[in-house]
Amino acid sequence: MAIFGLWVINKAGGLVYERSFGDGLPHLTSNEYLVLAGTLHGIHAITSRLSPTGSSSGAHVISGETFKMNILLTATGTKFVLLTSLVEPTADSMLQKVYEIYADAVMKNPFHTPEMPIRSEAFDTRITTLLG
Amino acid sequence: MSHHLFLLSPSDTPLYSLTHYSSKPSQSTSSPLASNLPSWSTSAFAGTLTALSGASSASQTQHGQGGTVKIGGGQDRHVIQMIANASLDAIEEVMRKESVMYLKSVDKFNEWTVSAFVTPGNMKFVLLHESRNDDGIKAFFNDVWELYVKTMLNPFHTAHTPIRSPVFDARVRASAKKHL
Amino acid sequence: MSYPQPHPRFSVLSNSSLSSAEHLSPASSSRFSLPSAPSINTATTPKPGVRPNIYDRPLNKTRNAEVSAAAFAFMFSEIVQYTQKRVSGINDLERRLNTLGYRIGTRVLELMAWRNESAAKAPKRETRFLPALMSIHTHVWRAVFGKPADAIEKSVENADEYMIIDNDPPITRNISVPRDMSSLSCSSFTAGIVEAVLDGLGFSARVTAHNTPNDQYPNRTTILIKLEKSVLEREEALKT
Amino acid sequence: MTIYSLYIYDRHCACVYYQDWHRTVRPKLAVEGGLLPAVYAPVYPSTNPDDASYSNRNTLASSSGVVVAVNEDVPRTPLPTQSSHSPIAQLPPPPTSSLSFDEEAKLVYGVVLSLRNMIKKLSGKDEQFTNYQTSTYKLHLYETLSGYKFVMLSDPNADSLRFVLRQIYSGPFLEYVVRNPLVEMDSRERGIDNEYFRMSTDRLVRGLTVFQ
Repeated sequence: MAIFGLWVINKAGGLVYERSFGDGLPHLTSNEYLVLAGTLHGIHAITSRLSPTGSSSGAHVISGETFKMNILLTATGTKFVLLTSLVEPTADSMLQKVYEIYADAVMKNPFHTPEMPIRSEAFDTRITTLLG
Repeated sequence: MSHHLFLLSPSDTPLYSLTHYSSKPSQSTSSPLASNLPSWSTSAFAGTLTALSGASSASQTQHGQGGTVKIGGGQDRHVIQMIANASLDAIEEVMRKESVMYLKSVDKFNEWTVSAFVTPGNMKFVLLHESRNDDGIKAFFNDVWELYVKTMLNPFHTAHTPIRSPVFDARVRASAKKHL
Repeated sequence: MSYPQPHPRFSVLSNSSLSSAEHLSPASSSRFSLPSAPSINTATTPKPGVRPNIYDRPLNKTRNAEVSAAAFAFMFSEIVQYTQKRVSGINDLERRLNTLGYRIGTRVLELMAWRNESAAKAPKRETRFLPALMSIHTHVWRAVFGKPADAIEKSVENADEYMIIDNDPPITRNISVPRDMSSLSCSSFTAGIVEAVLDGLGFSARVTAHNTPNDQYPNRTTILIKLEKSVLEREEALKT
Repeated sequence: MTIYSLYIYDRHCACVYYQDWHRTVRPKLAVEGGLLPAVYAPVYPSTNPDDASYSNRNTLASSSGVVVAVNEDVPRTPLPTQSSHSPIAQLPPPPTSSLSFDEEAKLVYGVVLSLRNMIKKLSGKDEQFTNYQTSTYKLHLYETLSGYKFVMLSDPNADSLRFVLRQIYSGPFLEYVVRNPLVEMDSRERGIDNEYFRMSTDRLVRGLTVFQ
C-alpha cells in the first residue's frame, strides 16, 4: 500500500514533472526518466491499436510483479503516471486529485508555459501534501 | 417651468446636460429676483442684476402660458451654465460635511434653486429648478443614479467620456417627464 | 487540502458578463425583478430582435450572473501573461496591474454603493477616512472576493500609512511567482481596486501591494495605503 | 470474461504461433514474406491456392499419427480462403483489422519487449512484466527460460492469466511441439503450428472458467 512516484508527460511525450516518494523503487537519473517517459508515450499509443475488438484507449494499468503504473490520459493529451504498489486501491482517485491540483496550480499559473517543465513550487507543496 | 440637469464627472467636466420643460403646474411661483432685493440697494445694482438674469423677466411671462415652449430670448444658455458651475463650490463645501448623497436645494440664484446628488464615486448630478418638488426630484435623481451606474458598467466608458447613448437620453427624459 | 466552498464564485465582478440565458432570449430579459428601485424602463419593453443593451440588465446580484472562480483564475492568469509581455520590469508590471485594478475599482465602488444604498430612504456616503477604510475592509472585499479582509493596521512610524492584510487572497491563490521575480505581487491588481475606491470617496492615496508571507499563510499579502498630505490635513480640520 | 487470442514468439523475435477465439476484428492477410509459414493458416499469404506447400504437410501429419480426435468439419483440402472452422462465417464479413497480421504481431512483440525492459529498469532488480490493461483488452505475458514468450489477450477485467499460459507451455506446448520431431523448433523459417497442438490448446482454453 504505497505510492512510489509520479510522472507528468506532456502531449508530445516529454517528461515535464517527476517526483519519487520513499524508496520503494530505486531513484534513477532524470535523463533515464526522460527516456522511460518517451518509451511509455510510444507504447501507450501502440497499445490502443492492438485491440482485438475495435477501437480502445491506451494502456490504463501496466503491472510488473511488485509494482504497477497507473496511467491517466487527459483530453488534452497530458498523461499522469502514478507508480504504486500492486494492491493500491486508491490509485485512480489519487490520479484525479493530481489532475485537479495540476489544473489549479499549474495551468492557472501565469508564469507557466504549457508543455514546458513545471517549476511552480505551489504544485510541489500540494503534491507533497497529497502523496508525500 | 423648466429644469436643467447637468452630469459632471469627478473632475467637473460636464458629461451630459438636459433641459426639460415640465408640463406640471408649478406649485409656488418663486418671486422674481428684483423683488427680494433689500430695499436699501441702489437702483444701479438692480439694473445690472436684471441684465444679468434676463431669465427672471422672461420667466414671468412664461408662467402664464404653462407648458408652451418659449424659444428665443428666454433663459440664456450661458447664464444657466454659469449658475450650475457657481453652485459647484456650494456643493463641494456641503459635500464634505454631510454624508448624505441627495443635497436638497444647495444653492439659490435668482429664481433658480439648485439641488444636487453626489454619488460615492464623486460624480455630481446638478439640477436647476424653480419650483419646490422635493420627492419628485429625489426619485428623479434615484433613476438617474441607476442609469449612471449602468452606464459605468460599460467597459468602454471611463469617468470622463461624455455620455452620448440615445437610450440613456431617452430613459432620462422619460424619468424627467414622470417625476418632474 | 480541499477548497472552502466546492464552487467559489466572485459575484460582483461578473455583473457585466451577461449570462447567455438572458442574452439569447430577449423576452426573459424584459422580466425585471428589481425589488428596490422600480426600474423606469418597464415602459419601453424591448421589441423582440432588438439587441438587449446595458440598460435592460438588472443591477442586483442575480444567481446566474455569477462566474466560476476557475474561469476568473484563467482570465486573470491570461491578463498577467498579456501584461508581462509588454512590460520591461516588475515595477512596470505592477503599475499596469494597478491601472487595470483601478478601472475595476471605480465600478465596484458605484455598484456596491448602489446595491447597498439604493433602497435606503436617504442614501449615505462615507465622508471620513476611517469609516471609509472600514467599509473597504468589509464591504468592498466581500463584494469582490466574497470574504472580508483579515486585518487593518495603522503603521506606527508614519501617520499617513495604513495597511489592509489579506491572509489568502483568492486571485493569487493559483499564482506561484518564480524565484527570480520574487518581489512581484500580483495583488497590485487589488491595490488598484482599493486606490480607485479611495479616490472615488475623495481620499486620494498611493496604494501598493507587498508579499508578507508567514509560516501559516504563504500567500499573505499586505495592501499598503499611503495617503496624500492634503487628505491628512483635511481629516485634521474636520476632526475639530 | 473471454479470451481473444494467443501469440507465441521464439527467442529470435519471430511470431511462431497464433490462435484466436472471440476476436471480432478478424486479422488481415499478412504481407508476402512478413510471416513464417506454419504460424496461422488463414493469414498466411499463399501465391496460388493449389500449390499450397503448407497443405501437404498437414495431410502427412494426420495420416501417420495416432488419430486422437476426429474433427468432422476439418476440411481435407485446407484452402486458406475457406475459414470454415471459424464459428461466425455465416455472418456478414466481419471487420478486418487495419493492421496486417505480421505488422500486428511485430507491434505486440515490440510492446511486450519494451515494457519488459522498462519494468526491469524501473524496479532495478530482475522483475518480470506480467500484464497491462486498456479499456477493451488485457495483455498477459509469460516468458519461459528458453526465451519463448507466450502472449495472451483477454477482456479487461480478467485477473492474471500467467498460470494459464504456464499450463499451455507445460501441457500442449511440451507435448506437441517440443516432443514432436516433425516440428523444427528453432528453425527461423517455420512456425510451430500443427494439428494436435492447435486442438489441445483450443480444448484447454475452452475448458477455462475464464473462457465463455
